[in-house]
Formats: sequence, structure tokens, C-alpha cells
Amino acid sequence: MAKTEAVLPSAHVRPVAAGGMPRHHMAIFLGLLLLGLVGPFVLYPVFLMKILCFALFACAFNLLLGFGGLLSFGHAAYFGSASYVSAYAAKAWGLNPELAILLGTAAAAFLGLVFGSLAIRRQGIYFAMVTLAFAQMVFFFSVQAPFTGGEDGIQSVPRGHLLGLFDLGPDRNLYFFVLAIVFGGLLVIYRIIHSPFGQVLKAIRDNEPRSVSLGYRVNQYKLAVFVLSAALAGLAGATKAIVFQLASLTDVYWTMSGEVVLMTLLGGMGTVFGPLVGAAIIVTMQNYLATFGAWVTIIQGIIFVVSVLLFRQGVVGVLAQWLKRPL
Amino acid sequence: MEHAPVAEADGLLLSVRDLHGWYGESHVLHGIAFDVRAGEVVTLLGRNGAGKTTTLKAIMGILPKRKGSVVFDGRQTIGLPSRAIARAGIAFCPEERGIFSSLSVEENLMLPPKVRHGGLSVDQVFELFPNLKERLSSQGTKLSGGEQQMLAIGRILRTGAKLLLLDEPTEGLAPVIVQQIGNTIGRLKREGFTIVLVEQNFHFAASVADRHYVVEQGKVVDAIRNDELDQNIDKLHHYLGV
Amino acid sequence: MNNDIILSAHSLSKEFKGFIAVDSVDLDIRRGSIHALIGPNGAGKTTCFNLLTKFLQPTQGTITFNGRDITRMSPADIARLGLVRSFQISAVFPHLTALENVRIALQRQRGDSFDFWRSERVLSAFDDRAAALLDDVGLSRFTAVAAGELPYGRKRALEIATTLALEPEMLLLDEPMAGMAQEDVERISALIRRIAANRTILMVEHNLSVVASLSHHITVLARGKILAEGDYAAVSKNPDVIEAYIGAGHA
Amino acid sequence: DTAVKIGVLNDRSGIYADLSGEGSVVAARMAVEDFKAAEKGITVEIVSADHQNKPDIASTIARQWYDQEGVDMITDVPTSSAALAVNEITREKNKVFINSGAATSDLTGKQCSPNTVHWTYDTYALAHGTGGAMVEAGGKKWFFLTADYAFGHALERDTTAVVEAAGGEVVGSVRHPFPGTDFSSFLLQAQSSGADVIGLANAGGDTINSIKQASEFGITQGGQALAGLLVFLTDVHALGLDTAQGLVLTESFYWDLNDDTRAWSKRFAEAHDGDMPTMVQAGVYAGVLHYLNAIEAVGGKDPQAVMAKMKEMPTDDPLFGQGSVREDGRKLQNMYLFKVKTPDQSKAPWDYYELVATIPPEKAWRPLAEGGCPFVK
Amino acid sequence: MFELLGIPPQALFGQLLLGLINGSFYALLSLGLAIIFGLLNIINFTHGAQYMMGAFVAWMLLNYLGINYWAALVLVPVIVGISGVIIERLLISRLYHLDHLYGLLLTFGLALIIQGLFRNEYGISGLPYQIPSQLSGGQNLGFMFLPNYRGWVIVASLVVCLATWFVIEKTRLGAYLRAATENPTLVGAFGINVPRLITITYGFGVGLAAFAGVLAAPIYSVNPNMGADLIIVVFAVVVIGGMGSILGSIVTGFGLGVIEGLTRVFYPEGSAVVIFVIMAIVLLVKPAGLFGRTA
Ligand SMILES: Nc1ncnc2c1ncn2[C@@H]1O[C@H](COP(=O)(O)OP(=O)(O)OP(=O)(O)O)[C@@H](O)[C@H]1O
Ligand SMILES: Nc1ncnc2c1ncn2[C@@H]1O[C@H](COP(=O)(O)OP(=O)(O)OP(=O)(O)O)[C@@H](O)[C@H]1O
Ligand SMILES: [Mg+2]
Ligand SMILES: [Mg+2]
Repeated sequence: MAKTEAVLPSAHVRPVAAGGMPRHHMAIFLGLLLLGLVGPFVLYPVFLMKILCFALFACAFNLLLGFGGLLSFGHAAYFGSASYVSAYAAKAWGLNPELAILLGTAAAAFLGLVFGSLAIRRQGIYFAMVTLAFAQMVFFFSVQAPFTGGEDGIQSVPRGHLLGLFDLGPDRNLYFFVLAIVFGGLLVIYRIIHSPFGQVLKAIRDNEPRSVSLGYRVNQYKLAVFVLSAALAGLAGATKAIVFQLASLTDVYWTMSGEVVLMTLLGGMGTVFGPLVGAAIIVTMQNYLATFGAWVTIIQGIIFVVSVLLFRQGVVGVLAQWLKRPL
Repeated sequence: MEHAPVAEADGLLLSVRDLHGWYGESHVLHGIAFDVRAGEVVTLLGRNGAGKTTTLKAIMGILPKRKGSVVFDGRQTIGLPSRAIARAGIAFCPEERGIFSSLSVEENLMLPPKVRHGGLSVDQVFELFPNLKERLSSQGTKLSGGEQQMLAIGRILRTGAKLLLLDEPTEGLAPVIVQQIGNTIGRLKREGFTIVLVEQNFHFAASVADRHYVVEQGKVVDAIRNDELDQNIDKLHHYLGV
Repeated sequence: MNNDIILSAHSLSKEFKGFIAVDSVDLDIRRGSIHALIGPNGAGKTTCFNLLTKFLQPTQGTITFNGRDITRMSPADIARLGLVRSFQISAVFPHLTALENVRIALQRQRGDSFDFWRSERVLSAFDDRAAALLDDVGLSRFTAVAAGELPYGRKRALEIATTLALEPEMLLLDEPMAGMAQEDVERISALIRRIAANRTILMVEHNLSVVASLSHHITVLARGKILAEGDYAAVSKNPDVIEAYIGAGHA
Repeated sequence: DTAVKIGVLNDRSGIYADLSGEGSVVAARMAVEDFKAAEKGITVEIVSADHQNKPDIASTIARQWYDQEGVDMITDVPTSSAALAVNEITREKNKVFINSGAATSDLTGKQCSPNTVHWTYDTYALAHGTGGAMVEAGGKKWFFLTADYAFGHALERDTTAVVEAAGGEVVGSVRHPFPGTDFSSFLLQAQSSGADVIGLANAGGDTINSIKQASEFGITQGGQALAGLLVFLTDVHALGLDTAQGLVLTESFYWDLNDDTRAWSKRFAEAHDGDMPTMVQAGVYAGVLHYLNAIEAVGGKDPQAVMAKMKEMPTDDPLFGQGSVREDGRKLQNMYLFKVKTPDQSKAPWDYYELVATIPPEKAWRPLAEGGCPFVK
Repeated sequence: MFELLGIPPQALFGQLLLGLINGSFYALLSLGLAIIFGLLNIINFTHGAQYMMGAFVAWMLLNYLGINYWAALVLVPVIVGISGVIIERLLISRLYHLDHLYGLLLTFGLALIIQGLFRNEYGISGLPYQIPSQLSGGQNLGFMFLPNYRGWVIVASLVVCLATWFVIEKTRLGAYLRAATENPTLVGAFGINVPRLITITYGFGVGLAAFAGVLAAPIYSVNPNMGADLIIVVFAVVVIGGMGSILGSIVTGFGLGVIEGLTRVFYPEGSAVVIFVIMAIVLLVKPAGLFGRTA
């Protein structure tokens, strides 16, 4: 009867029939890589790096929502805490960027493990609220904790030298470092979705008790995907901290959690490439509307409403329908 | 149509013509047509997936997409929202029972508003289904499968609707209860209720119905009077694939 | 108890806030037998099921499976031991195709699939087996159909196929025939008989003809207590059973 | 002739929108007008943006302005975190940053930069203004209501120092979460502490809420004085005099100080739908004006030269009068201790303050030595 | 005179009382959320914004039309409630056939819009709203000075909460509503006008939020963000209580208010997170929430 449609239109995740990456996905990945490579010579690298970081963040989030069927409304917690950790490691301990980022990612993964193991005890909307509440907790912690620099955040983080060799100071150098990280992240996510593990996730989302009766330890699967998602979100956050040489409360505030949901929704949740598009659109929008103040939030709100009402499959989802191919 | 519905149109309570129904894209009903006279008990027989449940849903107006003509009590209902159809005097007991977990058994029983006089009283319902009386205060879905079935039937007997649509009311019921239901249906018939029954349990159907319509792939392919059942038994077995 | 008892419950009870649904029931199920659990509605059959498969915690009593105490185990672990159940209200994965439904079960043979780094290509290894199972329950025409769109009866069939895919040592079927057309009933009975060859089956069923033809041993529950035990002939003669369950019509 | 591009970067939608926001842009334009740029063959363009009080947005915009849009100077930038971010980037890109909106005294202390001027106020000055003056006025026993984060702690620390130096004592303090809504229980603790003065070491919405609820618990009527350590004209406006009356606070500018300020503020109000200027907006005006004067004097816009010139020549403007920019970038001028009028004392709209004391620069601002600014030898 | 952890008992009473007041806002808001959720199966993220609207509309009535607090107390819930009805009819009602999470997303977007609009119009530093003269001043209870207004807040919210509980749990209408959320189609097939039920319910839940807003206007700063952070705490409250039971959310609301109040005395630094910590603990020991129905 009512309310049967799963959060994600299942059509988009039909497994690629017993094959590896279907040709058109391969093509898209290559296309993206190409874009990524020429990008900085056309557009402002810092701006592109911002898009890249958020793209990864959105994809990580989508892994949980679109493919795990779990709507986390507190993903800023992992994004933000990772950015704090990597910023601190790079500034206070003078770690190399790659190490700082790894550390941040690990921190996020750990946090994901702790919060995840609690949050998965509730489903659906409750899950969303629980994650949101935990994120708020992280926010308050970040405000008070001495090492986060409270409201000032951690400023002037050194970009440092990759492996102690390559200077990441110049925007272009840094850019390619970031591109590598983000692209790697995307490939990982893609593989997760199209793995036996991914199949089980789909089943669990469809009918939990049945999965249990088949002998699957459902919660462990949920936790696993939660931690994976948190870690990848952390990877994005940690990278962002190095790029902007700054970690601040914005990264852990609930509006950030909202933004990532928006990006995913707009791009097309449950699609592989949707979040990329969503992130690009939102970041660009924020960039050009910065002068309009409160209108930024209003417009974001409007996009939310419109996407939910008329545009649930998101840009890429619609495209996928039109091409009759999962994207 | 090669099978003649009811020849004489007198006392027609429900008359379905060229009824089509869809679930999303999939076209499930392909021109269902049959008639029910006032005070009659007819069954819809057919294999799994033939479209019996869907037919009932379409009549009740809860099938999202439907076309054709459903005339109830001389009134075209195909366009009406289900609440209007219910008010007109049709009641539906779904296959999956539809007991409300957030309501106590009593609240479940009392939920459907009376649309006409002449429904059973609560005590009469308890008389039919003693189990319910004992568990009045417990949560509706905490009842056993069968108890839920009783509740689902019991509650629509109260409303005093003229036409009852029962989808596999005996499913998962113990033989004793099945017999009770049989008697109940007989009694309801005597009290002037009209009943459309979807059944898998063909013996049960035979014991209560006046006529049987056979549904196959969204069409009514045959109509058999209960008293002519013996002659047609082989045909029927063929239809049901026994 | 001797070792040809595969599953045994001792003084099993379940109480729901004051209401005793199952009242110190003793069950011994012989290996390789088809054991039917019958009884009037609300007798406690499904509750028994849920207790045996640990979907409910017994208020008291012990359950041993293959001589091993499973009273405190989790449902998933029970399933891993080879004690698998079906549901009274049908349970499939609506958005997966029939084939994928079965495959999910087959996948269990690989143990836990936490291997998110591997490609799902490894799963296509199971396709043939899955197809075969679907064929067994007469769903070969529906392999590519999303389970949610199958009619009720087919869903039940699919559910059984999925359950079988686990190659369970013991099967618990809650009203496998409910809502099935005659033809399916026949097929499923045949299937059950076939699979029972090397398995133990405990089933709840109201369709007496099925019970009569299939089961070696019958336990009759009423109001949470055991009313009678024995084979069909014996049980169906038992006056209490007739009075409480079968009713005059059938006797 | 030179073309100068000035970026007004501030909060246009958030908690500081009213005290900086569009008003600061208006002020900047007025500065350009009064400077008569055109006649001097200097073309000035003003751009503005909203940093939403987020340091990362602030830094992104600053980067883009410097790298892509050829902005020479950024001004205003309330919110310490954003200010510090812009401070860094300005140094990195070697441009000019004249901050008016931010409170943190680190801008001219640990984080000081040769490319930055900090104009209107800072936490040190506020703490000293209010703290010192209150103790002199007899408020010896203090209790602090402190926002529980770096900024609040700093404010409490500085003020405590002053109070104790001036012979007062701190009888207690309580740290409230930031941001908070219900302060009643903290106020109750303050009330029962027997202090003469309750110091509000918080900002924005927190301050407004605490003042509102203080009046509800009749704290000022109960004889205890309420001292806002970071309160702006717009906050008082928002509270209304009924609630805010009796509040003591420190600012470096008030529209009703003298004829010059009145005249200028009148013009401002006309250009800014009737709202009177805050000290931050005044600071933007004065800062831009001084910057342009420096450019004129240098005859070019080379950041180093201009910075040097700004520090070398005295400042003079209708709003802050005579003043100077110190080596570490600190702008020096009077601070004023105000008391909020009672409703019946107030004659006209925006007539809110009565002047309690004027604090001369040497007492108001942190001595150069104490700041610990690295590049100042 | 003996002291408890360094706090004189009177002071403690005072703090308890303040906790209750604080809790009455949690109770009103979480109740509204629970009702809307219970019946529409969506989490109304707009709730915070609607609470804010309540306060603002009260302010507008006073400043544009000179309508006083007492009238506002009645009018505002109606006005905002109607705005809610419109939102439900125009937007939310299109989502019922979808997963609940879409409702969350939609209302989140709406919250952004509403807050943004008010921010554009009225700025952020907030607007003044005086305590009604009848309630100004306060009682000296010996152990504390209790502003009359705060006392009134407790009473008002208690009455409203209990009345609501009665309607939902004890009346026939309530039964319809509960049934309608589980299976609207079937309830409709019984001849009940489900869409109207749902609309009314949403309007009512929103009205509750607005009512809380009016209560808050005189004591909290009336600004566009006043609801934004509060609502997240209320979510935690709702999770702790479990939305299964109306009474549950009321009790939890007041209870947590008190607990938070006490934390402010004994460990102020922790008062911001105490509720979230409790939520974590509850999730550990009783995942369904204190009053939650376990399916
Ligand atoms: N929700 C649905 N979405 C799509 N197709 C459906 C849905 N429900 C039923 N169908 C299809 O409609 C057809 C008729 O289903 P229906 O339930 O009416 O059959 P039935 O005669 O009631 O079968 P049964 O005896 O098993 O109840 C079947 O082919 C089924 O696959
Ligand atoms: N969760 C529960 N809470 C309270 N009572 C329950 C619960 N589950 C079952 N009961 C009660 O326990 C009794 C046994 O229920 P059970 O479902 O086992 O019956 P059953 O034998 O399966 O009947 P049926 O053949 O109709 O399915 C019933 O009276 C039912 O009302
Ligand atoms: Mg059916
Ligand atoms: Mg049962």
C-alpha cells in the first residue's frame, strides 16, 4: 500500500549483469579523469579543489544513503573531525600532508565506528535524528575543545611537501594531489557498491528480518557500510583542511550535513555519478551567490523542496532514465 | 462475452463491465465483467495472480489506476474516491488483513464507521469469534494470524454495508473457524447481505456460494451456478489447474 | 533423549504481559522426519516457531539443536547452524529479482560477505544453482521479475526456494500452503516431500489434507499447551482434537 | 592615475549583519565620496560579499578577490575566525587588510601581520574600558557569565586582570554553552553570588538573551549592575530600552557624540534606511578614508608603501577624530564607557546611550610590548 | 546550614524549577513532532522554523496591529497552523506514497527557506517582545525569585500537553488518526476522509510549535535562528522518549529539562551535550526509547 518506494529508486542499482564495470561507466570515469586533468588550466584551481573535496564527501554520503538505505543527517561530524585532526597534525606536529590526511581519515573512521554502532540500533527517521544529534555533540565538543581553536578554528595550516619531496604550496601541484585522492576514493566507492557486500546491503535494505533469517548479521553490515562511508567522508574533510589551510566549525555544523544531503539529492541518490554533479552545482552556486547573503540558504532550501517534489531521481537519475542505463 | 452473466437485470446490486486495472505500468485487469444480484453470494475463483484481489481493489476504488464501469446500486462508482464508495455501502476485507498495530483489538473493531443500520452488533461479532473477546485490550497485531483474520472480518460486519468484498477470508484459519465463517456467511446472506468472495479453498467456496466466476489473466472466463457445479467440476479443475 | 532427536524443546514457555501464549511445551523432533504443528488459531504455533528460531526469547525452558543448547543464541546464528525458518506472512526482497532473491541465500555459503573490495562477478557462480531452485518451485518463468510484483502465491513459492538455498539441516515452515492455489499446493507438497529426504521439517499448516499426506508426526497445540501427539490417524481420531480443532465437518 | 579596488567582506545574513553588513558598504562608499577620488585622478571600485561568519568562505572569497579580481584591500570582516583567515591570506598575497568588525586582539598580537590594520576595537580595549571604569565607579565584586569557548575565555581573562588590577575581586564565574538560549539558571547563580557587577563575557545572541532574561529576573532592579563586554548599538536597539536600561558597555564610537558624528550619521542614516551607524561601520568609513589618503600621499598603491604611509601619518576623520596607527597595526583612539538610558530618558529614536566616561588611548589599548607581535622588535 | 555538593538546597529547588520551565518547551515541541510523526510519518524539520514563526507572528501582531500577548496566544497558533495546513496541502501531501525520509528532506528545505526569508526581512539580532504586564514581576519563593511569567509557562504547557494527549489516545478521532498513518488506503476504504485528517493533524502539530513560540517570545531573543539549534535538541529528546507514545514525549520533555537544568549547576560545561549523552546511553540500554513501542 502506501510508502513502499525505498529511499532510492531501486531501478538505479540493478547490478550490472554478471560483468565488471560496464562500458559506459568506464567511459564516464575516463571522461571525468580527462576533465580533471585539463580543469586547472581552464578554471581557478582552488575552486576546482573545493568541488573535488565536496564531490568525494557527497559520494561517501551517497554510499550510505543510496546503497545502504541509511540517511545520516550528521555526516558533517566525520567530515569536520577529520579536517580538524589533519589540520592539527599538519600544523602542530608538522606531519606530511599525506600522513595528516591519513590520520584524519582514520579518526573519522573511528568516530564512525563509535557513533555508528549506536545509531544502527534505530531505523529510518530515528536513525537520521540520532546521527544528527551525535553530530551536534561533535560540534559542541569542537567549540569547547582547546585544540580546535574554538570559533577561530585551526588557521594557516601548512600545505607542506608530499612525501617530504614535492612542494604542494603552488595551487596546481596541490590540485593534482587532490585529484588523485578524490579519484581513488571514487573508484573505491564504485567497487564497494558492486561487490558481494553491496548485494547483501541491498537485500538488507529491502527486507531486514528476512536477511536475518537467512543468517546475515544485519547490524554488522550496516555498521561496516557506515564506517566505510564515515572514513571516506573523513578523507574528503581531511583533504579540504589541507587545501584551504583551515579547519573550522563550519565543517562540523549541521548545515554542512544538510548541504551534503542536498548535493546527493540534487545529483541523484543511488546513482554512482550523481553526487559528483550535485556537488559541482551546489559549490558553484554558493560561489556565485556569496554576495547575496541569506539568499544562498533560501535558494538551497528551494532546491531542496523542488528536488524532493519534482526531481527525486536527481540530475543524473533523470539522465539515467532517459538513457535507460544505470549511471 | 461468451459466458452470459446474469440474464435478467432485475435486482442487480453490482454490475462490473470492461474493468481494466494497472499496477504502475503492468496491465493486470483486462476487461473484467460480472454481475451480482442483491442477496447473492458469488465467488471469484482463479489461480494465483489471476487478478482476483486486484478486481476487489478496483471495485473498492483503492487500485490507483482503473478504467471501465462499476455500477453499484444503480450508481457509477468508477470515478469515486474509495471513501465515497465505502459510504455507498461496500466494505472490503483485504487479503493481508490490515489490522492496525497502533490500535487495540477493540479500537480495531470499532474503527470502521457505521454506514447503514443492519450491521451486526458487537456482541454478535464476539459470538462469532470468541477469541477476540478475550484479547480486546491487546495490540491488534499481537493477535495470531487467524485471530487477526477474525478481527478483519468482524469489524466490517459491524458497518452495515450492503456488499461485502472478502479476499480469502479462510486463509490460515483452523477448520473449526472455517466452518464458523461458512455459517456466518450463510447467516449474513439470510440477513440480506450481498457477498463477493475470493477463495482458494474451493470446497469452502462450493459450500457457501450461489455462483462462481472464474478469473484468468485479468478476465472473467466463465460463470458457473453452484447447483451446476457437479456437471462442470472437470472444467473447473482444469481452470484451477488441479 | 537419544541422538536421533535433532531439535528438542523442554518446558518451553512464552508470556506476553500476563498472557501465556506458550505454556511449558515439550517438543522432540526426530531427525529426517516431517513434523506438523497444528492447532486452533492463537494456539501458539507461530510463537513456538519464533521461540525455536529465537525471534522471541522464551520466558523459560531450554532448546537444544543437535545436542547443543541454543536457548541464548541470536536468530542469525541459529540460521548459521542450519535451522532455518520461513514466515507466515510472506517474506521476500521486493526490489530484487527472483533470481537475486535466491542468490542472496546462496551467497551465505561464502560465509559473511564483507569483502567490499571484490567484484560481484564472483556471485554469477551461483546463477545456475539459483535457476534450478526457482525451477523446483515453478518460478522459472519469473527469474527476472522483481519479487515485489509476484502475486501472493508465487511469493510464498519464492520464499521456500530461498530458504532451501541455504541447504538447511532443518526447516521450519509456517503455513507454507496459505493462500496458494491447488496446483501450487500440489507442487509445493511434492517439493517438501522431496527435500525431506535428507532434512528434518517442522511445519505449521491448517490444510489438513496436506498435513495428512505429508507429516510423519503431529503435535496438536491448543491454548499454548500440547493437546495431543502422534500420527495423523491417531490425532484425527482424538475427540479433544476434533472438538477443539478439526470440527465435526471433517471427522 | 591609479585604479583601486576595495572589497568589503562581512556578514550580510548572520548575527553580525546588522552591525556590519550593507551598512559597512554604505560607509565605504561615503568614504570614497568624501575623499573626492575622481578629482584626484584615482578611480575607486567597491565590491562586497557575504562570508556568513564562516572562515572557510571568507578565505575562499579573499583568495579569489586577490588572485582573480585584482582587489587591493579588504575591509570590515567581523567574526574573529574569518578575520584571522583573511589576515593570513592577505599576508601571503601581500595586499592590505583593514579590519573593523572583529574583536580578537590577536590581530595585532600573536597573529599580527605587516599587511593588517585593526581599526575600531578589540577584546582588550573592551575589557579594560568596561572593567576598569566599572571598578572605579564602585563595582568591586564581579561575577562572570562566560561563553564557553576561546573568545569568551579570553574576554573573561582580560577583564579579570583589569578588575583585580583596579582593586576589585572576582567572586565567581559560570561557563554557559555556546550558543545558548536559556540563561536563567546561570543568572540565578550570578544573582545569589552577591556580586556588584555581572560581566557578560559573551557575544551576539547569547548577550541579548542573557540581558533579556536578566531584566526578567529583576537583576538590575536588585541592585546588581550588568556589564556587557561586547555589546553594540544594534543589540540595544534589538533589546529595546525597557530591557536594556542600565546596561553598561564600551564602544569607540556613538552617533550622538558631537556635531561631526551627528552630521555624518545623519547622512549615513539617509543612505541606509534610517538606521544609525554602529562603531564597526564608522570604522570602515574611517579606515577606507585613511587608506585612500595614504594612496594619494604615496602616489601609488604598492601595499608595503601604503602600509608604511598609513602608520606614519596621523589619522583624522569626523568620526574618531585625531588618532594614529601603531607599528603592529593597532589603530589608537578614545574609547567611551556608555550607560543605556531608561525609556523616559530617551528623547528620540536611536537615542540610547549616555556617556559615562571617556577612556584615553593610552589607557584603552594594550601596550605594544604586551601584544607579543613577532615582527615588532 | 547543610549543602549539597556545594549548592544550598534552596538554590537547588530554584534550579529544578527552571529546569521544568526549560522542559516545558521541550515537551511542547517534542509533542508536536511526535503527533506529526505519529500520524504523517514524517519528521517535521520545519518545526523549529514554525516555533520561530510563532514568536515572530506574535511580535508582528503586537507591532503592526497592536494585538496583545493574550490574544496572540490564541491567534498565533491558528495563523501559523493555517500556514502549516497550506504547506501540507501544497507540498507534503505529495510525499505520502514515498519513503518517510523524503518528508524529512522536504521540511528541512522549507526550514531553510523560512529562516532565510525572516533573516532577510528582520535581520538576525532579534526583536524585543515585552512580558505582558499581568505577568511581569515575580514571586519570592524564599529559595528563589520566580518570575510570574515562568510560572505561567509551566502551567500553560502542562495543560496543553495533557489535553492533546487525551484527544489522541482516548478519543475516536485519535483512533482514526493512528489507524490512518498505518494504512491510509484501508482507512479510506472504510469511508473515512483521510487526507483531511492528516491535514488537520499537521496544522495542529504546527500550532503547538507556534504556541511554544509565543510562550518563548518574551523570555528568549526573538530571532530567525531561535528554532534552528533548539530543534536538534528536541530531536534527541524525541529519540530518548521514543515517539511511540504521546505521554512518553511529554514526560521525557519535562524530565530532560530538569536534568539539563541540574547539569547547568553541577557541571555547566556539559550542559550543552548532556541530552545527547543521555540519548547515547538510552540507545545502548533501550534502543526503542524509554516509551517507544518495539515493533
Ligand atoms: N503491487 C503490485 N505491483 C505490481 N504488480 C502486482 C502487484 N500486486 C499484484 N500484481 C500482479 O497483478 C496480478 C494479479 O495479482 P492478484 O493479487 O490480483 O492475483 P490474485 O488472483 O489475488 O492472486 P492470489 O490468489 O495469489 O491472491 C499478478 O500477476 C501480480 O503479479
Ligand atoms: N507479541 C505478542 N504479544 C502479545 N500476545 C501475543 C503476541 N504474539 C502472539 N500473541 C498471542 O499468543 C497467542 C498465540 O499466537 P500465535 O501467533 O502463536 O498463534 P498461532 O498458533 O500461530 O495461530 P494462527 O494459526 O492463527 O497463526 C495468540 O493468542 C496471540 O494473540
Ligand atoms: Mg489475492
Ligand atoms: Mg500463526
